[in-house]
Amino acid sequence: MLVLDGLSKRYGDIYAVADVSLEIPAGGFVGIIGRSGAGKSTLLRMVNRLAEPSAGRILVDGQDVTRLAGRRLHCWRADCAMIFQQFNLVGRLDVLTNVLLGRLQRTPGWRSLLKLWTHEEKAVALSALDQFDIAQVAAQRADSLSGGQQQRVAIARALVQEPRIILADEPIASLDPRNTKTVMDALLRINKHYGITVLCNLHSLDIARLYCDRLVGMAAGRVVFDGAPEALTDTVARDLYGLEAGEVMDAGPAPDTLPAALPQPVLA
Amino acid sequence: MLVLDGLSKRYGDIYAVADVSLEIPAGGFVGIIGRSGAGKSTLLRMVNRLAEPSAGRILVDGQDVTRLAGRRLHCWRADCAMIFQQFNLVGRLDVLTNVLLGRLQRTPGWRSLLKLWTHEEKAVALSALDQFDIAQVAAQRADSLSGGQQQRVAIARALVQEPRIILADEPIASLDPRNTKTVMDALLRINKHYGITVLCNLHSLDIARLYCDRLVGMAAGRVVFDGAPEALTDTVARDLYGLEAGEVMDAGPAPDTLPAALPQPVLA
Amino acid sequence: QDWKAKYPELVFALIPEENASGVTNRWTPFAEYLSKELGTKVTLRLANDYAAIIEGQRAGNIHIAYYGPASYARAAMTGVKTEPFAIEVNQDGTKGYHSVFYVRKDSPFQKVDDLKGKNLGLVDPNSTSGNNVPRYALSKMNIDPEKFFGKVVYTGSHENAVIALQQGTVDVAANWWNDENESSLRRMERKGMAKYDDYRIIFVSDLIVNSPFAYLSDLPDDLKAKIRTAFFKFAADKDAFNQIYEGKRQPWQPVDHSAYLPVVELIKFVDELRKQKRS
Amino acid sequence: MAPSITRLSDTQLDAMMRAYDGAIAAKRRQTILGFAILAVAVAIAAQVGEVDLGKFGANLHRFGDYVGRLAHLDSGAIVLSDVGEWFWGLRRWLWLLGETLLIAYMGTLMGALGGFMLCFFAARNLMGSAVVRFATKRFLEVCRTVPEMVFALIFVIAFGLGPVPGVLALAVHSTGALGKLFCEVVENIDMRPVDGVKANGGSWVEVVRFAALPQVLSNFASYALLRFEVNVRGAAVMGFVGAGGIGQDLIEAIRKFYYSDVSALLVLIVGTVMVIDLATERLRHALLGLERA
Amino acid sequence: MARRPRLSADPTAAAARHPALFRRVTRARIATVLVIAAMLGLFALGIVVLEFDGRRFVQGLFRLGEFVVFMVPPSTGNWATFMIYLHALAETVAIALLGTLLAAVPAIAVGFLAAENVVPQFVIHFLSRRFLDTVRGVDELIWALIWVNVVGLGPFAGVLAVASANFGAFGKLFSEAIEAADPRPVEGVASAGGGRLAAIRFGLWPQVAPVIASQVLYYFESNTRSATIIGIVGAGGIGLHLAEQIRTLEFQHVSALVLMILATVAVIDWLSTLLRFSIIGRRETVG
Ligand SMILES: Nc1ncnc2c1ncn2[C@@H]1O[C@H](COP(=O)(O)OP(=O)(O)OP(=O)(O)O)[C@@H](O)[C@H]1O
Ligand SMILES: Nc1ncnc2c1ncn2[C@@H]1O[C@H](COP(=O)(O)OP(=O)(O)OP(=O)(O)O)[C@@H](O)[C@H]1O
Ligand SMILES: [Mg+2]
Ligand SMILES: [Mg+2]
Repeated sequence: MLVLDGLSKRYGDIYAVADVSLEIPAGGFVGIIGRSGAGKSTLLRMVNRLAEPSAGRILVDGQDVTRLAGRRLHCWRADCAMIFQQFNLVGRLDVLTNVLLGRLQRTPGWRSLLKLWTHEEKAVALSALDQFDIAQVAAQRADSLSGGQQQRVAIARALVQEPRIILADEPIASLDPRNTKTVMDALLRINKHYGITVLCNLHSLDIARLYCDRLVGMAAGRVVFDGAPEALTDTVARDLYGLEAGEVMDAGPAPDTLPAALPQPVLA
Repeated sequence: MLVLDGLSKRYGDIYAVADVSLEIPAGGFVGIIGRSGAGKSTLLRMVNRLAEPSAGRILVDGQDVTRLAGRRLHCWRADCAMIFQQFNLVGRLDVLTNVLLGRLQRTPGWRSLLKLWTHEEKAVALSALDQFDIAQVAAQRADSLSGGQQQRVAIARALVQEPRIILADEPIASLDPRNTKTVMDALLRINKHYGITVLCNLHSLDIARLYCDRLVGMAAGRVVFDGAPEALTDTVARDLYGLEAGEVMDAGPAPDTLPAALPQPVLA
Repeated sequence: QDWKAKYPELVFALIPEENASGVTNRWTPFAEYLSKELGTKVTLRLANDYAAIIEGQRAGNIHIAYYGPASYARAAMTGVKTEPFAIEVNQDGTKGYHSVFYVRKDSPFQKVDDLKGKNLGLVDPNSTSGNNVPRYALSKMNIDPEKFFGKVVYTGSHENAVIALQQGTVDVAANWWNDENESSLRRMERKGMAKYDDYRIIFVSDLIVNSPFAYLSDLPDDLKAKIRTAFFKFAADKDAFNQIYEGKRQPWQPVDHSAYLPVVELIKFVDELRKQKRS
Repeated sequence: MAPSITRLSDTQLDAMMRAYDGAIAAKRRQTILGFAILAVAVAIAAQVGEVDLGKFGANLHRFGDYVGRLAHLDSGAIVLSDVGEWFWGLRRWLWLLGETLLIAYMGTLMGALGGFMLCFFAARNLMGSAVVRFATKRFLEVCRTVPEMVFALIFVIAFGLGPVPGVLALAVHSTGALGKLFCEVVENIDMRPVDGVKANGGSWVEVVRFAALPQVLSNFASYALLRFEVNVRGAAVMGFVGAGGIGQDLIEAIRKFYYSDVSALLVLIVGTVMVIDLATERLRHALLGLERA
Repeated sequence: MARRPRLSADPTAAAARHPALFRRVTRARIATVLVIAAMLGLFALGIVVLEFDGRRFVQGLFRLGEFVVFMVPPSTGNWATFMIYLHALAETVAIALLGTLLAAVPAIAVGFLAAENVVPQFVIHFLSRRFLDTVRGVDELIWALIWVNVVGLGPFAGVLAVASANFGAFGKLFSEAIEAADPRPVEGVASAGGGRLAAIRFGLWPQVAPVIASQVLYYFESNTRSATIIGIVGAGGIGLHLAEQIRTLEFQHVSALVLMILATVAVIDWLSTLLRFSIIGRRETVG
């Protein structure tokens, strides 16, 4: 059970997240949707304490995560894997090492510091990479990969962490349909098999509807929708994204109808 | 008329792009699709000479772009605006200045180097930002923006360039549905109204089908499909992405049917 | 006078003496006095390295310079057109100081000859009293230090030489010595770093001529005369003069190049040593 | 006017323009104020520094005087005419150079290790505790502010004459200098990998090892090698502790006006500097592009 | 809460498929070990050649304490001396400021010339780097003598000597900072049709400015505290007093002077932090 209680984050005068309260039972697959800049990334970053909340508490099974420090904070972070929107790989290390960083909490310090991973660990990391079709680039430097490859490395890293919660910040933004499916399937599988909670920022409503048990809609830092995917009617979605009535979700109007609907261009 | 003639790019032993030949008439809206790592980004980067082709030529209206240098190369680059997958903004400059960089070719050097933009230039840049709903962050530093905001800044920069060709590398990867629509509509508008050629890497087949006149499918650096969107049948698409028969495009299977269809799990 | 137009500013440059502090404060009044007396601006410059003063005088930028004896000789030998006109005089009327060899008091050594195979501590290759004079003196005794002594080490400073002796790194150390009351060892004793009576002097060198004041040779004669007059007039004023030297010196006396011929000899000897090194 | 952009009306723009200009103005004012202060400071400094451009221009031709003298042997011939005579002390000098390199190496290595261990504690973006940061910074300042000479003297009294006190003085000073430079490199790193490793549950040491270190290694190497170079040239301390070295021979030659020796030694030292610089370049590129393929 | 997933995989199968990744002995690892061994070997050689003596070292450590006693309490004797020192310090700061700036401005230009990612022509950046090496290799004392020839003794010669001695180091450091910059913003500017100047101004400059600022400030600090060169050319300054007091063994003065310089250095350091963080922006720290 993950409880967010009145969580806020302020940058200067702007509230990136404002007074968010949520209860997320263990084993849920929660999609967080909302416009760009709504505060979705900031919310996830607060859950694993990469951003310090300006106000509010985060409770996990009754324990206050906002109070953790030192070794117990590291353990909590290892328990909730984060997949970053911008991947946050270490560009100058090779891909396999990047994935193995997910094992830091489970490896004695001296061994990891010398990069002396066991065969067992390397095998796990490689099979995670293999699962996403990128085992062949394991020895390359992370910053020489294509965008989608980097994103998959980040996901593999999160999986080898063996977390209790996964926080995924647009994990499929740079992926093609096939990889989108592979990644979402993997998240769904570990969610269903092991009851691991997944919190996932998503831009594609179709994907969100397909995979999530529950959707949370954010706007300007606040929660404005919270319910089952079915409850997210087109009207609600239009409100959330500020779309005009009649506009189709996840797609623009058919090309031939479009030019008429254009705003007035100024020609010069 | 943009002609790619036997274009290749090699990194070490790997061909990122291998022997690509294409003819793109002026005013086309071409979508480039393909799996992650297929070489889409590399292809676009070669067109505006950010990556030097290992072999082949690029002809624009009969002129060989691969031979350009100095001032004429800069003019060519100003003529073909690029929207990068990773945005490539100057993080330490404010948003408006980032957009105004699109005007470099049109501003006398001494004025731009001193950042002395005219009122008119700023007005254009602000309008472009406003079109994508981010005029309010104009004074913020680019690296403090959310992912989607950065992407829109990059698009605004491309538009103020008044290009003849737009090269867009996954311009909507980090965008929510509404912004996706805004951006694709804007690209479509300038394509239709002004006959500006658009080359656009896309991951979403639905979007690609909706907006593009023509689709080019790439796999392992080669062109494996080239035709009208209608010609991209599910069978062809499945081949392109290596999906299994029966799998729906742009979405995973419904959650309840899923666990059965899992690939071999690494998780045991 | 036409030289006033030609020399709107005269530069008077000093090197800090090896063994005194507060040089600027002590000399500033004198520079002001010179300005008044000569009727032209006199700028006081203190340079930490005499090479800079030699170069400056060579370029004609320094009109009056206070040199050490060896640095004056070096300037004269390398073709700087400079002329000494006044010399410092010690309290007891002598015009020089000495280089000495110290040994530890409890050691058996009584003269240099006893030290065969022992270690000699010099100061640094540029030091007059800590290197050049001792070597010159040894060569007069027909001693080649490199062969005679077990090891010859440069200790880096006069104080370091004493410390090295104290610690037994060397058995004999060269050092400067004015008289019973003024030497680096006395100074260290005052700081509590060493005891004067723990050491014995086994050799005292010939007199090393004191520091001269020298002006550019091609200054106009009347200007030179005026400078000389100003200097000696000042030296006659006991109070002002004692402020510069804290009462440790008698008034300056006139001097000319001939007084420095022995030092030039010494410098020539030092240059010879360099030529020997090559063979 | 860009055709593809719908220009907003001036009334709409007005508010935005004002908001933007307002936000920028604050920063611009700060910048202008900064430059104004700097200009005043420079003007005052020029006064104190007795800057006299007229004299500079009039006498600039003398720039070559000294250099010209360096190019001649005692006999008056140009140095290149008799290279054997010019480099008469080559064997001794090479020996000294080797010794100096060894001393500088020891001092730099110890200093670099010291600076390396301390810099992460002084970096604002990695060390949360202000107390630790403050203490580390002040310690580094003491290390580099107390003159090498003073350390040398202390170490001479403690350890006796010879290279040892020199090496230690160099090490202490290098620790202070490198610690500060390293610390600023660390403060400049990209923080995303840091977030990444933190999110994996990495401890502080692991964050440093896996997120910071790969980003800073090339810079560290180049600073350390620059320091090495400085230490090779740093004659003063070595002379002071009686360890000699090539630098002291150079100073001696300068002070005794053995012009051709000065130029010969300079050639050796400049050559050494070039070799070190080339090595730095290779090392840095290797670290920057570590298996880029 | 939830069951924890257990990951497991068959190492032998994985090793069979990716033998290169499972090799314990790799080229990189051998190289690392060899380099470290060589460095340690050289260090050991140094210990032998330079006659490090462990016993004396330990004894010496005890004697260190005695010495410090000479230095306390720090004192300048009287107020007048203190004011003189303060004045000399101000003078030194002024000269160091001017010298550092005078070195930095041309060094920025040469730094760009010497950076491989700005000037790809090998000859140009090779020559500019060797030029910088030469400037750096020439001893400070020689620079001082050269400038004394031109402008005579005095602070101006000090400014010029400081500038020439720093120029070589700046050029090298700047060019290396430029080479280490992130290429993506530069690509962004180039793709918008910016010329080389624009790419430097907008793509590189914002990235390297904080690095350059911190290096300039560091050298400013360094020139202030080790101002021997200023003393050599007769510009006075705190360095001269310090050298004098060390030579005459006035240790209380030495420690007082050091404290004064320390305070100045701390102020410069504080300014430097302020300036740098106003350029890079503040960021949260690792908790
Ligand atoms: N470090 C920061 N400094 C200042 N403002 C910030 C910072 N980080 C985020 N913000 C602001 O907080 C708001 C929320 O940002 P956040 O990254 O959480 O949005 P998001 O919902 O993830 O958007 P996207 O879908 O585009 O990634 C934005 O307006 C952003 O500009
Ligand atoms: N600088 C580089 N060095 C080495 N390999 C590279 C480099 N840049 C790209 N590659 C390789 O070239 C291939 C094509 O990369 P590219 O970025 O063009 O893919 P993409 O089609 O854009 O993929 P994505 O959809 O994931 O962005 C990839 O296998 C990538 O690893
Ligand atoms: Mg986000
Ligand atoms: Mg790509």
